[in-house]
Amino acid sequence: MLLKTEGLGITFGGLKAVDAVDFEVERGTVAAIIGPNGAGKSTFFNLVSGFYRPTSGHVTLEDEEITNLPAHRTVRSGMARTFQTTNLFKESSALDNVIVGHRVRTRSNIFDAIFRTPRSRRENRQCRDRAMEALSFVGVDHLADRTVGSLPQEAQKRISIALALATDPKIVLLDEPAAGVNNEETQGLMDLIRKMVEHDYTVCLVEHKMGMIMGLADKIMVLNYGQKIAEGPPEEIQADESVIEAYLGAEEEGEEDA
Amino acid sequence: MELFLQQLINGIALGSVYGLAALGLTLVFGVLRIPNLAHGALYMVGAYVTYFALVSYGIPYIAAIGLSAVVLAVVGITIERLVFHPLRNAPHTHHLIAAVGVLFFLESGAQVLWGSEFRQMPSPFVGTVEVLGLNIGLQRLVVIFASIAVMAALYLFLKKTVPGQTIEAIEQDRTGASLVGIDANRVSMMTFGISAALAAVAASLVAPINLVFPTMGEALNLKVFAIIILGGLGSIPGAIVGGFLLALAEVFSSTYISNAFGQAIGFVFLLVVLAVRPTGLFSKGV
Amino acid sequence: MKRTKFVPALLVGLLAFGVYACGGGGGAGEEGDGGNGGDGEEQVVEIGYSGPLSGGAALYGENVLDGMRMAVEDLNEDGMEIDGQPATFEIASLDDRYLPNEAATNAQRLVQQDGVSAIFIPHSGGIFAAQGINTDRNPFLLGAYSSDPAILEQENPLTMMIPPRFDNYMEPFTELQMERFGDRLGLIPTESEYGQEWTDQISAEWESQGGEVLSNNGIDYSETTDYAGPVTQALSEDPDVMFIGGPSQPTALIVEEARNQGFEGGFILMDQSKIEEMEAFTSLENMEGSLGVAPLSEVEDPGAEAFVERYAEEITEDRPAVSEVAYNYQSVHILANAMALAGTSEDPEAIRENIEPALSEVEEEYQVANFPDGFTEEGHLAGEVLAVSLEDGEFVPVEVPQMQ
Amino acid sequence: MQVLSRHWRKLALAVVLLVALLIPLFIDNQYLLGLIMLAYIWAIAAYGLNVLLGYTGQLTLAHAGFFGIGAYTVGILTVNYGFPFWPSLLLAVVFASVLGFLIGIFALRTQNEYFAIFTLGVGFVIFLVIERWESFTGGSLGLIGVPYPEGLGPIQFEGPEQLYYLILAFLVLTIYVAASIAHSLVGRSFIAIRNSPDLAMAAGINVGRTKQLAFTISTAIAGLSGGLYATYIGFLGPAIVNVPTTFEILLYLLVGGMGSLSGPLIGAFLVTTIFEYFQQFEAYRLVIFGPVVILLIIFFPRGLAGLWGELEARVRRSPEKEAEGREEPSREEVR
Amino acid sequence: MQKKREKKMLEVSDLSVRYGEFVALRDVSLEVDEGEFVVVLGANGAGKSTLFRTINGLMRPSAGEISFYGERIEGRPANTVVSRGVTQSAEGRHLFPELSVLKNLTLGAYIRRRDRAGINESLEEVYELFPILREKRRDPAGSLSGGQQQMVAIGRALMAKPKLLILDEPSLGLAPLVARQVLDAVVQINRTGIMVLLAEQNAQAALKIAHRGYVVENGEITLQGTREELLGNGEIRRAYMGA
Repeated sequence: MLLKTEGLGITFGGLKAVDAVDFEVERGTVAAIIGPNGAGKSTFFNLVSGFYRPTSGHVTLEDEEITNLPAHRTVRSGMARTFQTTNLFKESSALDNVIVGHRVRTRSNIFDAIFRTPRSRRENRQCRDRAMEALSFVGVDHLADRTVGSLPQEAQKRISIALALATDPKIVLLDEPAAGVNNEETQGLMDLIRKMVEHDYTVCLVEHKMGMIMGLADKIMVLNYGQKIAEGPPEEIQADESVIEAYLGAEEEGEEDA
Repeated sequence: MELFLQQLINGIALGSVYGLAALGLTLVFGVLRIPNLAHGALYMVGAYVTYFALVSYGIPYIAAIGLSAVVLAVVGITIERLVFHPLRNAPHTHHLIAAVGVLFFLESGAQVLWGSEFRQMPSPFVGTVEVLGLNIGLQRLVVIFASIAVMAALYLFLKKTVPGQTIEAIEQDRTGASLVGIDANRVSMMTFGISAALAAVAASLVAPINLVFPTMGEALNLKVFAIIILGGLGSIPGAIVGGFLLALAEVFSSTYISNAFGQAIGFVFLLVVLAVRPTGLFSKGV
Repeated sequence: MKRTKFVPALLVGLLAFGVYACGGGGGAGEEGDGGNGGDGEEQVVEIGYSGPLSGGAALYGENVLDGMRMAVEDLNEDGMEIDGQPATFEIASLDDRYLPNEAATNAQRLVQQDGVSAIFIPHSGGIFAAQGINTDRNPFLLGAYSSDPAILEQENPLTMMIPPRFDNYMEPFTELQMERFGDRLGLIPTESEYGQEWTDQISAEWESQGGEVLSNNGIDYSETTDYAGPVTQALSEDPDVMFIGGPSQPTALIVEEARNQGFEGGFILMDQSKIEEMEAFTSLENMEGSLGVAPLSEVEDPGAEAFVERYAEEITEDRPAVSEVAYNYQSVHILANAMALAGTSEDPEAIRENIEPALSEVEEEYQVANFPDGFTEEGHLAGEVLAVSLEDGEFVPVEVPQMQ
Repeated sequence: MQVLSRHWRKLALAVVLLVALLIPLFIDNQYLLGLIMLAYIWAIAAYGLNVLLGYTGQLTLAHAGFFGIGAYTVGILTVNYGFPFWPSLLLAVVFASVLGFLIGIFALRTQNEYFAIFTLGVGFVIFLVIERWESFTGGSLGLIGVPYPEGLGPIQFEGPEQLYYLILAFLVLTIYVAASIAHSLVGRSFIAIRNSPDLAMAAGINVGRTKQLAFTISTAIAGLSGGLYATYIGFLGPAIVNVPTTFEILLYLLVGGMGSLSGPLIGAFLVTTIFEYFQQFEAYRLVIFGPVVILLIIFFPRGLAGLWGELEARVRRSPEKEAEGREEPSREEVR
Repeated sequence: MQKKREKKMLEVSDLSVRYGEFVALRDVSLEVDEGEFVVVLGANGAGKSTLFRTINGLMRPSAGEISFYGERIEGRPANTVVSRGVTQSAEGRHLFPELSVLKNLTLGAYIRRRDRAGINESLEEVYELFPILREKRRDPAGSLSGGQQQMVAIGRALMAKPKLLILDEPSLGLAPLVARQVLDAVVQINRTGIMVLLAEQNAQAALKIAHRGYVVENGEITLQGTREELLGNGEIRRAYMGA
């Protein structure tokens, strides 16, 4: 089991935003988390990746406890993530944005920087190479020198993923990777995620586009009011009454009112 | 004991001036998110307007303060329109620098226009009263009571009137305010106007026990910043309590520790508070 | 990425600077350097000034400048010849906001751009900074208007210290007030460099004469919103005499506040505070028992009375002429006469040589404020100084001898 | 994409450096030379501020305080204790950065405006300490007679020209260091934090420690410029440490352009120049200067270096891609 | 269902909104007639909130028109739109957390602030609709439970006496029972003649109470029709569940 949470939960001012969630992601698979708005999906991501400190439960990555590690340390342990809104730096080039991703794998410090030591040069080159590699992996290497702000949304999404890949992660958490891109482009992103899995990355994503989820995920977890209400392969989830109810409302409920 | 009481009165008088000036600053911060470093300059201009109303036009003291408040409100609104409105989407660094530009302009403008000499503002409240063996300057009592009255009036305005409520509404949720039909532009102008008017009142009250000169606002400027940070940016009770706290801390640490320390106390206090509570004493949830 | 912007932008910056530098330099060529133009033609002699013209000390700076300008008016009216040619005097003034580094920059600018050979600076920080540069390749004579004796300790060969040294006041002031009011001295001086020096010296003297010096309640006069606190505190120790002083107007408010709080003793006023200025801000009655430098109206210099009248007529009636106006006024006269004797307006060393003999050349009507008797080795315009004590509403003169 | 090719840039850089080296040979005017030296010193200080504000996005208002600590370290050691200049300068940098490190621990707990005003308080307290600690700093009397640097081997620093080269050398060194940092992985970490602390964290950057590093470097450079100032001016008074100095340095940076390598230098040059030029307006100069500052901030918010960048970008951008969707209540995000 | 043109009180035509490069809405057309209750369905991030924010003047469209009672309102500032009779209980509620419930409500009547009597009347109406708010009127709005806060948000929007009330996911984050109560209240509101435009996750519940509906996917309207048409349509399920 690559990623595992046990009883993971967090309380914000009395409200259980995420409530005792057990979840497992197997190596080389795509796991998805879905649920209605406000169900606690992003909060769950933030807990797993160390942006929030859980009030209960554990997170392990390859059996290594990462529960209370700060975000930058979880990255070093091999967990990368993207954000809902792409917050890349719009005024720099795609390459400049991605290069910093590999920083976590380098050791050169301020003195190396000032004295431009061989290590600094080597690692600089290494970061650049790794960034180019990641850009080419996600298929935007031809845009490396372009200013991010001038690129279409889909390319920006790909660059964010490249940034995550540049950290040499074992698992990548994607928070709504297809938000704001059209159907055709969504298809392209799905292909990219499949390619990632083929290359031995493990992916965990939160997404509202059900078509994407159903087409990609090996396993889906459904959250509602912070609790896990269902877990299983896509077909199972699509047929699950409690899930349908959470999304569309109960069929039998309520008399004609209008 | 007598020393303590006398200093207590001095501290309260000083605190009410600090509080008044800080109120305006904290209002502007709450609504516009601008750390207005030119506040002290508005304070100075307010004192001059009152001075000339008194001396050149013979307008009675209280009316002159009222006039000054009105004039400064207009000045405040003009500054908001010309300087801060165009910068409303800029980062706070730029607000700070623009405010320094305003400060330069007002201070040097006052010097060019009115000269750099010290002026003494005559007040009808001369002499001292003796209470419990203490000699208290009449003007100081006026300062204390008038400040408290203005603070109370401001409180009532903010809490009990619709325009006042729009200020609080914008402070608490800008989108919500737009959604009930509040014109954020108008509130920004109003807030700046009130802020400048409060500075004018504070300056006009204290001027008779001090002097009127172009750089008179500098002494106050950093202190009011310390106060509103201490109280929590944008917090109105914070500004008032912070004002009295700082004044009393200054006066008493000067009295019982050392004078040099008294001058620094506000800032040392500020640093200690922020080191412990990074958003100030009365901070709202950020 | 970043480097792209660096060079072109830098070029723009340098270009802008270059344009300015050439423009500025050209300007200097036209008006400055007036030295010895053509034969027989009138020469323009510029006298430099760097002092506060904006900010809190602007009034003080303007007073000094007013005095200098009045002197230049006289000189141009009388007509003076230097090296056989008629000379017209002008003042080249720059604002330094009371900052030492700006004073130094200004001084260099005045020497280089305006070709001046003498610069008046009215604050000790600026004077010290100028003393660091006035003897190297572009020397100038420094008209130092500050009573701090440390100016002389620098042994700067091109300094002309204008006002009386304040250390002269200590002994007589202490003696008089201790005798008259008692031996407990309270302190509320201004927190300036100057105030500190004064406080140290008066405290030492007071103690050496057997008095008791109470706690120091020094405040920054221009940065204090309410003087009541420090005054209360000083009075709580029950002083007989209070040492106060800073700019005259706030000092007057401290006197007023002290009287309001029931203080009945005497005051020693620092020489920065002028009784005639204070009068407008508090009553003479409140100032009873004060000891300080004499108002111009009390000094016995031959030109003093006319000078005070002229100041009111030409400059302002709102405030009286004070010593910084008068001292700088007569010092410009001294300087001009020294130039005439030296036969040059350009060689500061030669001018310096001729200051002592120039003293006797200055006409009586231009002698307005404790006109110096001599010019010391260290560079001080020294003379006997008049102070006054306010007794029963009358000014009682107190002679203050100048130390060596 | 680049307007000047790499080759041309190197050549231009060489020309600029050559001009800077030749200046003392052509300018026989101590005032101008002094002004240039002063601009260099302020530029160094502005580079220090740039590390923190320009790259890392943290607005510190304590910069003059650390400048002052550098200046007074050199002043006190040379004047009061007869230390030679060079070790004093080294200690100035060390002391300013150590103090910066310690203060940074507390200051960086606060954010945005609170950080700005916290550091404003720090700056003011440093000023008060320097002004009031008479026995040590000379109080408001200041320190008189900070010496010129003693010679290094065959090089002597006896006149303004030599001092000019010394300061120029430190400026070049500072720019070199700034450029090295900007192009290094450390610099990229700084910029990542400015752009988005969350994204930086997600890229594995220790945000707290990196900010701390930037703060320390920034104070070290401030200390260096202060130390140079002390020997340049020869006299130290507390006024130079006070808050307005911070605003002046900030102004240099803003006019030149934050976050750029040329910004601090251009800004320091231009502002000192404008300010000197405005001297002729005497009392009116700040009346003019104030509005000029405001107009600059409104119309050239990214400074002159930024202006260049914008021109470049405008050439690149195709016109139909102008962004439209504009969020009306834009300050909401600040909360 | 097509009615005569002059009766379409809110008419949105070919509206597009962009955030920088990102197109949030593309050529959206929608209308609400007098007395109608219209629901906008769609998954998270489909563009519902953007649509509502744009109608209310919180955002500017990049193309297209919005007219209300024949008057063009697109790109007008929110306060103008509100004074024309369009109010909104927005996503995230945007209450004034430190002000009391009562003050939140009276501020809702800001545009008719001089009409004291009318305000008190509306206040009574809101209290009738949500009796709990009368009890809590002195409490700061921020201290209320989620459901109560939602009631304040709706009540506040009603205080302006709107002709059109826009509700952006009022049941978000509420327990099912509370969500039910809120939607019931919306029905009551519509019955008083106020047009309602509702965004709702719970498609079943929403369609049961609305007259007509639109489905938004990826910033475009992919489906529209009457309640009956949509209720029987499997497409809705596809839009939400991807199958």
